[in-house]
Parts: sequence; C-alpha cells; structure tokens
Amino acid sequence: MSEYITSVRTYLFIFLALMVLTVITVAVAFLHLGPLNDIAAMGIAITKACLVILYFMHVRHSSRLTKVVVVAGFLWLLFLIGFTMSDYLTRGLISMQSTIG
Amino acid sequence: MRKNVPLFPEQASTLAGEVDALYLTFLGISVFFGLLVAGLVIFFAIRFRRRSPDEIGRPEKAGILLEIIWSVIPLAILLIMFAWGAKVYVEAFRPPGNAVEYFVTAKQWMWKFQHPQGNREINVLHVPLGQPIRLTMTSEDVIHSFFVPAFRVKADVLPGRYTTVWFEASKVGTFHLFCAEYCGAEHSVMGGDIVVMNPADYELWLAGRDSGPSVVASGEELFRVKACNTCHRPDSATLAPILHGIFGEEAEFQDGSTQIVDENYIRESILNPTAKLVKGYKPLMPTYKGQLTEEEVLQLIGYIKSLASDATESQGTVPASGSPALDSDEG
Amino acid sequence: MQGESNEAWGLAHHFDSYDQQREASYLGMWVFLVTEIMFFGGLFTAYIVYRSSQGAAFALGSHELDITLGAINTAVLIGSSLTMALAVWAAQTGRRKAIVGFILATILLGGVFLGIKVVEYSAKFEHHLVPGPNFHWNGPEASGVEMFFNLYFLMTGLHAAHMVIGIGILLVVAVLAWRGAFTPENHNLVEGVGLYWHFVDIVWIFLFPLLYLLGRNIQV
Amino acid sequence: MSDTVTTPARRRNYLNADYGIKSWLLTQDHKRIAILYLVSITFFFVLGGVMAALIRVELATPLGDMVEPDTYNRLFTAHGVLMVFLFLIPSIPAVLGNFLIPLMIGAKDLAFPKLNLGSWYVYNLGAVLMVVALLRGGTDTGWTFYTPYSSTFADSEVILTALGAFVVGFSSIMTGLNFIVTIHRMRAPGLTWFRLPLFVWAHYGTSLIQILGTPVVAIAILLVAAERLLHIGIFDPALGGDPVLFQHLFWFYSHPAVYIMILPSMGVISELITAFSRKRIFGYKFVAFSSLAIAVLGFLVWGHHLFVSSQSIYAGLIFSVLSMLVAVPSAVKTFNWTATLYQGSISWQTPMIYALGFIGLFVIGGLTGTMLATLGIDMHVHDTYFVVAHFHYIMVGGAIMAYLGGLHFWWPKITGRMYSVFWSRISAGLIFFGFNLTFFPQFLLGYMGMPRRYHAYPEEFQILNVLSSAGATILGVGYLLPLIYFTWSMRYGERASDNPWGAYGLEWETSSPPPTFNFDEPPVVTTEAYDYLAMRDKRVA
Repeated sequence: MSEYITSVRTYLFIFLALMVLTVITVAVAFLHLGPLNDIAAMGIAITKACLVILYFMHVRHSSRLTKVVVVAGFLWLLFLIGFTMSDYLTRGLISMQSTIG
Repeated sequence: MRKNVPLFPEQASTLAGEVDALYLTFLGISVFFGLLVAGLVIFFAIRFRRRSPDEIGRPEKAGILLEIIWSVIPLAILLIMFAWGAKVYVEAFRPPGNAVEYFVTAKQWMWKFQHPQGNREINVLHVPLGQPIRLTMTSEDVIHSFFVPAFRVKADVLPGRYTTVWFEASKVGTFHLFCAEYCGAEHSVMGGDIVVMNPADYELWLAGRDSGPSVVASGEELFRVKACNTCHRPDSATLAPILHGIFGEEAEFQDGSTQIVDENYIRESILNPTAKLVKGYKPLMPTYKGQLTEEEVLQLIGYIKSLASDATESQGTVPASGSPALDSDEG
Repeated sequence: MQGESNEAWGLAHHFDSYDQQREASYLGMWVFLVTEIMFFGGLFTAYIVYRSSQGAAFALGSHELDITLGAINTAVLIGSSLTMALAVWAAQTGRRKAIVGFILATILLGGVFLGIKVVEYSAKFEHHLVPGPNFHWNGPEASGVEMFFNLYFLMTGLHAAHMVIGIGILLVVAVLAWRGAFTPENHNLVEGVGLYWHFVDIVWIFLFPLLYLLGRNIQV
Repeated sequence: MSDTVTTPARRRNYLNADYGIKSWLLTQDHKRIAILYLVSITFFFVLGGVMAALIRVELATPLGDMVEPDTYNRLFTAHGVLMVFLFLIPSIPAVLGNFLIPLMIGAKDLAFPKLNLGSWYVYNLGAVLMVVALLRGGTDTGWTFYTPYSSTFADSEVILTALGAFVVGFSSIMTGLNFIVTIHRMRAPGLTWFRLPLFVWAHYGTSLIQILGTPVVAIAILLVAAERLLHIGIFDPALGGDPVLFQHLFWFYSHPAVYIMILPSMGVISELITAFSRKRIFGYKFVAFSSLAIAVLGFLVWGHHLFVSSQSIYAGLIFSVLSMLVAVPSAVKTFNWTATLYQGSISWQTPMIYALGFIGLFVIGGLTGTMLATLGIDMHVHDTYFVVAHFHYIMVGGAIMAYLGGLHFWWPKITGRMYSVFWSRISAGLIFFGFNLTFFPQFLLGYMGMPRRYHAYPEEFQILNVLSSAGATILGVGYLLPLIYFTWSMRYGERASDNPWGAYGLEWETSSPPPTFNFDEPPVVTTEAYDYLAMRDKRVA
C-alpha cells in the first residue's frame, strides 16, 4: 500500500473554495437571520474544516483506520460539549436551585 | 443518644426511611451477588485444583446464552435501582408546597442561619418537628456542602448562586450538621447541630429571645433604605417593572428569551441588573454588587417573594402559594 | 543487533518496511492531533457554556474585535496551509528545493499571521480590554464582556502558542530538507508537521466565526 | 554479533547487553524503560504510602491532635496527588504494559522508542515539580483542585502541583499514543485482533482514555493556573465564572482515569486466570469487547460526581442511568473470569492468589460503585467515607492487587529470577486481610455520615476508625515484604526458566530475560489466544 499523491490542481482548487467560503461567512455575519446566523457560521466552518481534513491532510485517501481516528476525535469533543450542556441547558427547568416552595 | 456506638445512622427525617430502604435493598442484592461470585470462585478453585504438573484445563464451548443471561439480569436490576434512586432523589430536591423557607449562608468556616421570623443562629439550627423546611443556601467564599446524616440530605452550597434542600424532621433530638465539601483548613470543624424540637417548644424557644425583624420585614426595610422603591413602585411600571406577583412567573427579556423568576434570577438582577433586561426597559438600574451582604440579598429576595402573594402581609413564613414553576413544567 | 544488518537509510530498526514506518508515523500524528482536539475542546466547551448564558455580552465583546484583521488573518492562514500542503507534495515527488521554498513560504505566512495578531493584541491593551486587574469596560454587562475577553485571549493565545511552536519545527524541517534528509520513501517528518500545521489552521477556522462573527449583526 | 555462549544463564539479554548508567538513561529499549518506570513509581508509591500512614495515625483519635488541620489537608492532598498521578495511572501501563506489549504482539519494540523514553523523562519532570511543591510546604486543595478554593482561596503551592499534574499528563498521553500505534501497526504475522492477549485489549482501551481524556484535564488545570496567576476568571463566581464548569472538565478526565487504573488491571487478571487455570478464557470476545465498552461508556458518566453539586436534576438522571450501563461490562468480565475457573487446572501460585483476591475486592468495589451511581443513595453518602472506601476498593483492592499479581507473574520474565514462594504467599495474605480491615469499616463510617477529608471527627466514629488504622498497619507490612524479597531475588533468587508457569503467550516463548530485540526469530502466530491444547500438542510433538 503506497502513498497517494494529491495533485497540485486539487490543492489549488481546495484553497480557492476555502477563500470563497471565508468571504461568504463574513458576509452572512452581517445579515439578520436570527438563530440561522449561528447555524450558517458553524456550518461553513465545519465545511471548511472538512475540506482541510479531507484534502490538505490526505484523509480522503487514507486508510479506514485514520478516518475512524478523526471521527472519534470529533465525536468525543461532542460528548464533552453535549453532556456538559445537558447540565447547563436544563438548569432553569426543575432543578434544585429553582424549585419553589 | 450519641453515646452508644451504633453501626447505622439514626433516622430523623421523613426521607431517611426511604433512603435506607433503597440502600438496604441494594445492599441485599450486592451481598447476594458478592457471595455468589466469591462462593463460586472459592468452590472452583478448590474443586478444580491442579492435580498433576502437566495437567491443563478442559476447554468448554462458548456460552452465548450464559453471556446474555449475565448481561441482561444485572442490567435489569440496575435499571430498576436507577429508577427507584431517581424517584427518591427528585423527591429530595423538590420541596412540598407547604415548606417554610429558612436561609443559610455558609462561609469559611461557619454556618449562618436565619429563621423566617428573623432569628439568627450560627452553627446551630433549631427547627420544629413535623414541619417541612426548605433551605435556600449560598456561600460567601468557596463551595461548602450542607449535610445532615440523620436526615439523609446533602446539597452543595455555592458562592454566587442559590441551592436548596428540604427536610421534614421526624424525631426530636440533636443531630450532626457537617460540611461535606472540602473547604479549607477548618473544614472538619465546620459543623454544628440541628436541634429538632416539638412545635410548642420551638414556639417557646422563638419567643424566649429577641428575634429582631422578620426576614420579610428586613427585606422591606432594605428595599426602602437602598431606595429600590423609588423606581420599583407597586403602582407604576414606567421606570422599572412592578415586582408584585412576579415571583414564579415568566419574565420576558429584550432579546425575546424568557425565564421563570426564581431566587437566582432575582439575585442576578440585583447584582448584575443589565445581564437580562426585561422587555421594554432601559438599562438604568445600577449594580448593587459590593453594597449588599449575601444575607441582605437573601432578605430582599424574601421580601420580593412575599410580594408574590397579593397581600403584603409580613408575617414571616412564606405562604404556600403553590408552585407555578413546577406546575408549568410538569404541564 | 538483529536490526542493524538490514537497517536501510531512514528505516528504524524495529520496523519491517517503509510502508509500516510511514503508516505508524501518520497514525501516531493523527492520534496526537486527537489529543489536541480535546485540549482545545475544553476551551470550546467553556466558550459554549458562557455564550449560552451570556449571549448579549458576547455580542458586545465581538464588536470590539477588528473583523477586517480577523478576515485577513483567516486568508493568510489558509494560504499557509496551501503552501504547507505543497511542501508535502514536493517531498512526495522528491523536489528538494521546492520543499524548502514552500516551507519558507509557510513560515513567512505564519509570521504575518502572528504579526497581525500582535497588532490586534496591542489595540486591546490600549483599550483596557486585556483581562485581569486592568480590565475596564464602561458599558453594560461588564462581567460578561470580561468573560468574552478572557476566552478570547485564552483561545487565541493558545492558538498563537501552537503557531509559534509550529514555526519552530518548520525551521528545523527546512534545514533538514535543504540537507536532503527527505526522500519519496521517507518524508514522515514533513508529512507530520504538515498535519500539525493544518490542524492549527482548522482551530482558527472555528475561532474566527466564534469570536469575530457571531453576534455581529446585533445592534448595540 | 558472535555470541557463542549457550547456557541460558549467560545468554545475552536486555539486562546484560550493556552496562553503565548511560546505557539505562539513554536506552530506547521498552524493557529497560519499563524498569526505569518501575523504579520511579515504586519511589512515589512508598512516599504516598507514608502520607497514608500519617493520615491513618492522625485518624486513630477523634481529636485532630497529631498535626495541624492545615498540615493534615496537605497530607491527604499529597497522598492523593502522588498515588493517582505518579503511581496508579502509570503503574500497570508504563511498567507491565511497556515491558509486555511488544513481547505479547511479537514486535521488536514499541512504534516510537524515543517517545517512550521521552515519556519517562516528562513523567519525572512533572514528578520533580510536585516534589518541589511538597518541599515548599505542599498543596491543600485535595487532588481534585476544586475551584474557587484552588484558584482563589488556597494559600499553598497549588500552581506547582497543578503544573506537575499537567506535565505528567503528557507522559501519560505519550504512552497511550505509543500503545495505540504499536497495537495497530506492529503485530506479528498471524496475530489477528482476536488472537491478541486480553492484556493487550485492555491496554488498547486504556490508551484510548489516555488520549481522549487527559488533554481535557490539562486544559482545566491550565485554566486554574491562569485564574490564580493572572486573575483571568473562568471558574470563580467573583470573577463572573462558574465553579461547576471546572468540575465538569475535571471529571471528564478524572472519572475515565479510574478506568485507566482498572482496565489494565482487568487485563492482568485475565492473563493470570487463564495462565493458572491453563484454559482458554470463557467468552474471549465478550471480555475483549467489554474493555472497549468500558473505555467508551466510561466517558459518559462523569456527571455522577456532581449529583449534589447543583448540577441540574435532568443531567443527574442522564448520568445516573449511563453509570448503570457501564457497570454491565464489568459484571460480564467478572462472570467470565469465574466461568473460566470452571473445569480449569487451578494452581494456587502467588499471582493466582492475587487474582482471586482481586475478584473478591473488585466485586465489592464495583457493587458499591453502582450504589453510588444510584441518585437516592449518593445524595446521602456523597463525599463521605463510603466514597473513600469504594474507590480504595477499586484502586487499591483492584488496581494494586492486579499490579502486584502481574509483577509476581512476570517477575521471572523481567529479571530472570524467582522470588521466595513462601514470603510472597504470606505477603499476599497480609495484603488481602489488611486491606479489608482498613477499608471495610470505612463503608460503615460513610453510611453513618462521616465526611471525607476530615481531620477531626465526632467520638462515635472512633472504633471504626481505629479498626481502619490497625488494618493500615497490616497493609503496610504486607506492602513492605515484596519490596524486600523482590530486591533480594534480583541477586540471590533462583534462576527462572523461560516459561516457569507453563503459561501460553508469546512473551513466554522467548528467553527470560528476553534479548534486546525480544525474539531471536520473528514469531509467527498460528493458534488462537490461550490455546493450551495446541500448546500441549506442540510440546508433545
């Protein structure tokens, strides 16, 4: 199993896509979209990160093991954030500090 | 009663029996499984001991059925225990509607209590038998934890926030109060006594000393001294929201979000008024950070809560006005 | 002892083949990056926790940041990722001088990024927006805004520290490349430092919207 | 290399391959690095043990009459920090794992030998920081560093100790990274995943936790230091922060960290049970996958440390039910070990005594753990001696029993010498008895309501405390014995054969002690794990 070599053209194309996405995300930030602003900003950031990971970091042409490692890394980040927020987002509901006698 | 050396703590609250039932059941299950495994291990180790140096064990076939059995049975038992434990826990942190509110302020290394009638105590709290009591607690410095083993209740006491715990004493006597969260040099002596008295004795005890103004009265006084009442008027909502009846209701903020008005919200509104601006008002209110002690903030909250019921009776005990927040939550 | 006889150029004694060695190195680097994800993850969690309760203050804070400089820096860093990727490509295809050139370009762009960051930091310093005893905020929500700047400095500071380390390693790699240490069979170091550099880029790809963009549209 | 000496006693091995201090301090041989770790962690085990002894002496009387309260707080903090960060977490992985994983998978070394040596130096750097903190008076925050006490109020060497923990964390990451890559990429031909020894599976799970958890506690510690030094408020409410966030970040690592201690122990026990029953383990795949299940589920339960910390009730419910789930794979392992004994050929050698003792203690520790995960019970026993007893049953009764069992099992492989059978059995018995006498009374104390980290306590708790202190004395003697007879055996012990126990495994197919590159011939694996039948057939043939 020898190494896959990404072509220079692909690199340039990805670079271009990243720049376009950067411009879009800045532009979108000034629109009034309500909660969609956050979603758009994060969606674009995730797209950019995926492009970097898949092409610049060669994960697209790597073994399944590498892909699992990458996914696991972000999955655990989600565990950390998600379960922490399970506390913070439910504190105002019935919690020991807001029950009312 | 502390003289004899028991191996089990006294049961002195209505909750204690429930916690013990849960614990003893679980203990029984544990002893059963513990003895089962230990017994099998010892029996096998003797029965199948090596008899010649070259002997090897007899390999058995895979036992999928066994694996499933000993995964599913423990899981089922554990889930039942989870549900039971959750029931007791939720109960322990949701005070009944008729609970009387006492205030607790912890600091390194003492407990300060205030009765609704105004009496203050340090490291000793007298409470009447058979009356649900709800503690609203905060800390002036680090995290402490309010722990009365005989009542089986424990809750951390945090700086900058209120936590609550409740109990209904079921036995007259004096019981240990401990700080259960490590809080510094004198952590182990940051304790005291909870003295449970017959209601009549409690009344006598209260009457026997100068109680000072009640919590609500002190709060009302502060409300005037700090000039809160120049803006927060009962009759006009031009400068600031009317506070009457807001407690337990939903407040709507500038950005459209809402929150139930609870102790933590009122605290935040006093100390950091612009953090959540009620819809339709300008950020005019100055902060009272550093100008009020934790106890004074609690008194103000007690006063504002007393406004929740329409009559401004300052009788001390917080009336049992139902629990709107809970009701709406349970929907 | 056993390995010494068949120890080829750049193949460590305990590996059987270049493929095995490369795969081990690539996997090891990714596992390391996973730890980096979790390292920054703690800060991201703190950010999300406080933003969820103090959104308005965070919006106020983001208005104090220079969106133009932020956007330029994003472009610069993405550019440096491109040159880094090309350096790896040069190593894969055995172009010695190209490796050195692309690495130097990466270092240069990284330096530009850090330079702009210094300009931004010093502006915050002048406006008393650096957390600590000297922090001063006239408007509303002082404590929330301070929290925003705490996180801003911690997150961008940790990111900048990673950049500085990256540049240091790149300098060493550039020298090694000049001496011809990398071959199409063995250029694991270039690949590894490349992965690291791209990771630092990805962190910034998230920091930029979180710190500079979110809440920008809210009037204050 | 022209080594013509053929007697096993004088064969070239990793110990006599080279001499001199430099050959040890600059070695890249995983076996020598394991020995370096062994020396370091033994030192800190003894130091932490001294702290424990002082604590137990103080607690023999209700009044805090031996040391000042502040001194006591520094003692239990030092005990916790040293034992957790400098002994338990590196113990089995960095010593036994380091030594055995390449041997067990038929590799010449770990994937990154320099990184491995580096991890030992990083470990020592962190350890030095902690020792300096100790010499400057110590830290009084408890090993948990709870804010805002640690970040604002404590007047002791918090930063140095925290920095030490931060640095040691990196050595743990380095070890984990090395193991993961090694297990994936360096296995001998024919050694498929399901032929791996369960010790290797357990270490794979452990490494996952080290990789995924350690960085989070590193950043949490860094934030405490930033808050303390620069007043950048993240956790202190006075600075606008939330102290509970620290608890989330801290336990995101520190709960799984318990599995860093217990998973390798389970791996050791699986090896011991099969070796001394001479039998394939019952339900190989279930035991193997339960290691992974523990590693993954272990990350989702940290909130059970926050049931009374003002965490929301909903979060409490989620974390409680997930904590119940993580108990199942542990139960599966226990039942499989027990079933393995059935119809085995059980030999009562010292390592096996440790293994059987482990099962008993681990069952108690595990069951009390599920009690603690039950919301209604935790509310009463949280932060009491019940918790202290529980985690000592896991960490001491579990991890240290397994560590000692493993050390007794592989000692002949590591040193090429046997130790005294008689004394090792005595010490195993003393440790088992002393341990139970020390910690079982603490369950009772905890339910009675004695909070942990108490320097003085009400009189009615004294009898149980005295029992506990008496047990600690016996336990101390029990730990001292191996220190003596192991040291003695290195010089005077009988020479061990390559496979003194008649155990299955690649590590037993090479010489004792192994040569520098582990195997004279690269091994090829053709049989399933623990296939004692095939092993016997091969020997007969």
